[in-house]
Amino acid sequence: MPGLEVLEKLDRRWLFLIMGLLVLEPLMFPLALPLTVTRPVQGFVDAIDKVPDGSTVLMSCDYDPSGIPEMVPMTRTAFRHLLGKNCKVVITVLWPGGPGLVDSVLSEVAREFPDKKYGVDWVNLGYKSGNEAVMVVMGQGIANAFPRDYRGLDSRSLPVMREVRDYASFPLLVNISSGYPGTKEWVQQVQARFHLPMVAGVTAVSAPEYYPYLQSGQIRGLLGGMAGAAEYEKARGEKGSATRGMDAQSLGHLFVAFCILLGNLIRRRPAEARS
Amino acid sequence: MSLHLSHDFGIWIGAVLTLFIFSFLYKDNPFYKIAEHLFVGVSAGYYIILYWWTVIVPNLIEPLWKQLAHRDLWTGQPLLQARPGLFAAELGDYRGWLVIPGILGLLLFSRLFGKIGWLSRWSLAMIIGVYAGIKTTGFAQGDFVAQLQASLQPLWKAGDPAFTINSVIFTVGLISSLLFFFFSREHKGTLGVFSRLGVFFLMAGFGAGYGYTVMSRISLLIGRFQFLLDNWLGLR
Amino acid sequence: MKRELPLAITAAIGVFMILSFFVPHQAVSVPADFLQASAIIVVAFGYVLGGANVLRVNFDGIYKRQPDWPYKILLLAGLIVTFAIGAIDGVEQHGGFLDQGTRSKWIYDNLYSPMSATMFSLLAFFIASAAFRAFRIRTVEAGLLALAALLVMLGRVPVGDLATHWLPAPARLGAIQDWIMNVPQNAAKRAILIGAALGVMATGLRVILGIERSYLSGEE
Amino acid sequence: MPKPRWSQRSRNACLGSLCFLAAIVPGPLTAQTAPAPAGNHPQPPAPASGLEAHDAPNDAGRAVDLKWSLSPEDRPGAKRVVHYYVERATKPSGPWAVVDSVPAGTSTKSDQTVRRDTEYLYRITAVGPGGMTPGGMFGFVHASSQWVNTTRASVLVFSAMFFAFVLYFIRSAEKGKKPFVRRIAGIDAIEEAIGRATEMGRSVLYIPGILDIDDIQTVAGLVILESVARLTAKYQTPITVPVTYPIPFTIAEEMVKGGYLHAGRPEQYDPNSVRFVSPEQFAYVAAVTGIMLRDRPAAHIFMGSFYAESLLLAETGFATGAIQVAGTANVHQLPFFVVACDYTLIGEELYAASAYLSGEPKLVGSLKGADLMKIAIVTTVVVGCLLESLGIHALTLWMTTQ
Repeated sequence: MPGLEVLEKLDRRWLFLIMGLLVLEPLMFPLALPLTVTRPVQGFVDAIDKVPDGSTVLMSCDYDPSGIPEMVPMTRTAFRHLLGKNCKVVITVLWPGGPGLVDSVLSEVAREFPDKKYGVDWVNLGYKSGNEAVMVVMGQGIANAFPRDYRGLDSRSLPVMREVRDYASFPLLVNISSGYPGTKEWVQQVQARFHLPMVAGVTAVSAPEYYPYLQSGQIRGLLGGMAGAAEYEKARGEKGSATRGMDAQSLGHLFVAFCILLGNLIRRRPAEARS
Repeated sequence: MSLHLSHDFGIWIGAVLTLFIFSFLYKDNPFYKIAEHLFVGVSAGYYIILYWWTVIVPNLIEPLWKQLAHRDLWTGQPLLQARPGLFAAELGDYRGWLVIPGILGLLLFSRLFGKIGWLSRWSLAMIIGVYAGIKTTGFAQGDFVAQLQASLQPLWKAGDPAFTINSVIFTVGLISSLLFFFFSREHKGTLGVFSRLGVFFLMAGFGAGYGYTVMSRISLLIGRFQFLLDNWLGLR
Repeated sequence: MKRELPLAITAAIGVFMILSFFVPHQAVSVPADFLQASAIIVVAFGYVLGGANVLRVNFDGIYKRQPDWPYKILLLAGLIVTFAIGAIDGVEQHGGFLDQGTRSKWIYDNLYSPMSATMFSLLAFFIASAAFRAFRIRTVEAGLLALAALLVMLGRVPVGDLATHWLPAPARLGAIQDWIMNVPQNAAKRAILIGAALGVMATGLRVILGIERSYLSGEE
Repeated sequence: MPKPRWSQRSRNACLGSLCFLAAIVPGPLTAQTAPAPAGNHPQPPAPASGLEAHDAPNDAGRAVDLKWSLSPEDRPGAKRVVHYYVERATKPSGPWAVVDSVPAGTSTKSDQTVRRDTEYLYRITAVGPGGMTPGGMFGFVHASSQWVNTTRASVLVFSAMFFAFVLYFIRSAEKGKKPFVRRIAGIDAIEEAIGRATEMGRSVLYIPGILDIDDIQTVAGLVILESVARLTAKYQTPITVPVTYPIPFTIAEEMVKGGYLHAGRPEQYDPNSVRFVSPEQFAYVAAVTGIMLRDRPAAHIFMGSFYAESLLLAETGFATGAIQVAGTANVHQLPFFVVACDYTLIGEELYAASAYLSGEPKLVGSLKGADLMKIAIVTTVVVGCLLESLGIHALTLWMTTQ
């Protein structure tokens, strides 16, 4: 068939163009497709809800700007969720590219709570190199690994850190991570070693890898990618950037599915024809 | 819907660089190369200074300085509490002992000077020893024993056929996937059946992985478009 | 000195680290903590060295007039400016060089961050063309992979449930997606996870015992 | 609104503990206890009882675990107890220091502010709008260091078993007893691909992953390269190996040179066949896809650690019509290889192939050790699932480490 011939020789830049337009269009003219909150996301919400109000929670934001669309909405909603429960939050960053981004996101959310003060209600301990080694050292004392915070302040002198010694000071670890080091390492080095309950928000690429941890109860809840973030926003009654991105996400998925099917349809002939 | 172009010079820079990189989709071109090289340069500079200010200074230089000079590194004020005992270490306060990681860190730079490059092996050996130890036990507990323990689940529950079916499928899937990676015997007979079954489970797993990877990549694009539309063009 | 001492250091420290996992006593836990705290510091030096290497390699490239050398000048300029500004900011801010409002934060927000985010977003385009051009269903295995991929891809986003809302709840795409993730893919992932754990443990053991020395090779 | 008034009893307590509390605990704590509306003359709550304190097990003497029974008046909605103070002293006569406060309804607490091997007395004080009532004291108790973490016994047993297997098989392989490893279908696929390239008179492209030598997958990739290079040298088929890092580059050079030496044709080695490209991910991809499109190798072999570039490499390679064989343990990249390659080595198969081809004792031994461990794992799963189904939880409990 000549039509199929054309398709097979199609310059891939046409596909790029269609993909671009399909993602762009719903961002400008939203379709507002309905969302349902799935079980792993509900587990995440429940685990944070169960934390006693006013306790101090550890949150590790292990990502860099390449994870913005998936990680930032999760960070925002989780931080808001915790501050809304009057929890104090201690934040660490184990990705070198991340601390500046994480601090901007946290500061922006903290401004919504005029009574929450930096150093009293939350602290950003910033970045530390060493991946698993940092996690294990924190087990003997959080401030041992982070003598100074993101702003260069002595972290032991901050009011929020006075009630924090090691992992036993936290009822929950909230980990938002894009890869290594991230959820896997927190499970291995901290959840397993120090018995600290944890929930995780991760990129979609790595989410399937963490389902075994979810089933085993090593993590109590899981946000997988932008869809997970959008469901979390829905569960919290927010309409953030993840929710706004879901329509574009749907169209993008439809297009990739269409590409797989069409690509196979026009290539039903023997493989020899190619070479 | 109307445009509210950003007045922030920084946003413009970010937007222009974003477009430079997108131009790679058409073909490799000087604009892409400019952005690419600038990116490598800026991130290398950023990394050096980041490690200096966030790790080497607070975790090494400052505690050593306090111990040796009895003064605050930044203000130069004498410290109120004297800290006797240069090597009187306790948990989290290693005082003079910190000289050791300091020296090992500097030894790494011997690699820049060909002949004494072997000195960096001592530092490397120390790092590798620490990580080999941490990782071995971390995987043993978190990924091996804990995962195995969680697999020991009842295969049937009276009055819950869905649970029974899923539990059996899961257990068979786990065992057959494990046996697919069994290399001490040819995959014939019963083992052959199991390993064939294992491949099917693995493929279903990879399919799920494919779907989730697609989701991640499209999200990244959405994020960049949101930046261009919201922050730069200010479409509202 | 060149080979035996590093092997001995790795062995001693590795065994000690494993010991510290099982022995909580301070005679073990305090030195172990010191070694881990030291690793944090030495690793940081390693990254600084990496940055220095970028500097050296690119100076070389410019000096030898390698292809694209004019771009390398831009690269070096970016490196040196970012480094110098960071150094000044750090002294002014007592170490908090990335604090809100510093020049380093401006560079981070407007140069580093957008470029880093955009590099990977290119993959969204490539994944579409790869799906079209290089996803062939020729075997039962590939067919199963494709089926799972399509169900998960569509079931994970709102459009899947919307398209199947006329079906009973357990037969909707969202529920099928959930089942695939929790049962077959979970079983396969756990098998891989356990297998990989054994691999890491075996490698760790070989490294600690000095049987695996590939990390020392290449610099005789 | 009448001013808050303290009962006599609570004022006494204040002398003992609250004043100390004010000194060490920041504001909000004390503020909560102060307002006691005088209108209904509330009484102090009944005390908590049955306090027990024990050294926290399996630690370096850093904590004491406390457990008590709630005050009978601590009921949901009763609002007679607001919180409990955990108080500590070194002598029965006091002074009592507040260690921490826990909200009403809580009956356990771990005191982590202790000094190792110091004897302490504890008491729990119930605090309500009507004042505070200390409960009976418990002591002496001290925190001590333990030599063995007993919760990790199962980890120790399983690890020791596995390490023993691995070491045993390495030893026996070193002694020349070659253990059986089945031939992996992927190896046939590699040989077929090289044969095809030879027939077509085109080259072979080999990529040993994109990581440095410290990644074990790179090592496996280079081991497989050695056998591939021997074959290409034997068939006189050109091979191209683009590499990301300097050390794998030098090793790859050795491997390819060795291949020609082994085939008895050292003079045919082309120094340009192994190329150092760049550690930068996208620069590397651009260079490799360039080779694919320009030189049109007939076979692409990807063996090692791959990340996002797997998609780009496999797609471009597929479009050129070459035979492709891939192998990686990076699970999230496997789907892209599986759909675009003629054969894919999945996860551990990569290591198994390198062990099979090299026959090196350390690799073969580890592989056999892992195999034996898998038998143990499958047995544990079968037995454990049956026990669980019968309602026997002993094995599962023993393996619980958290």
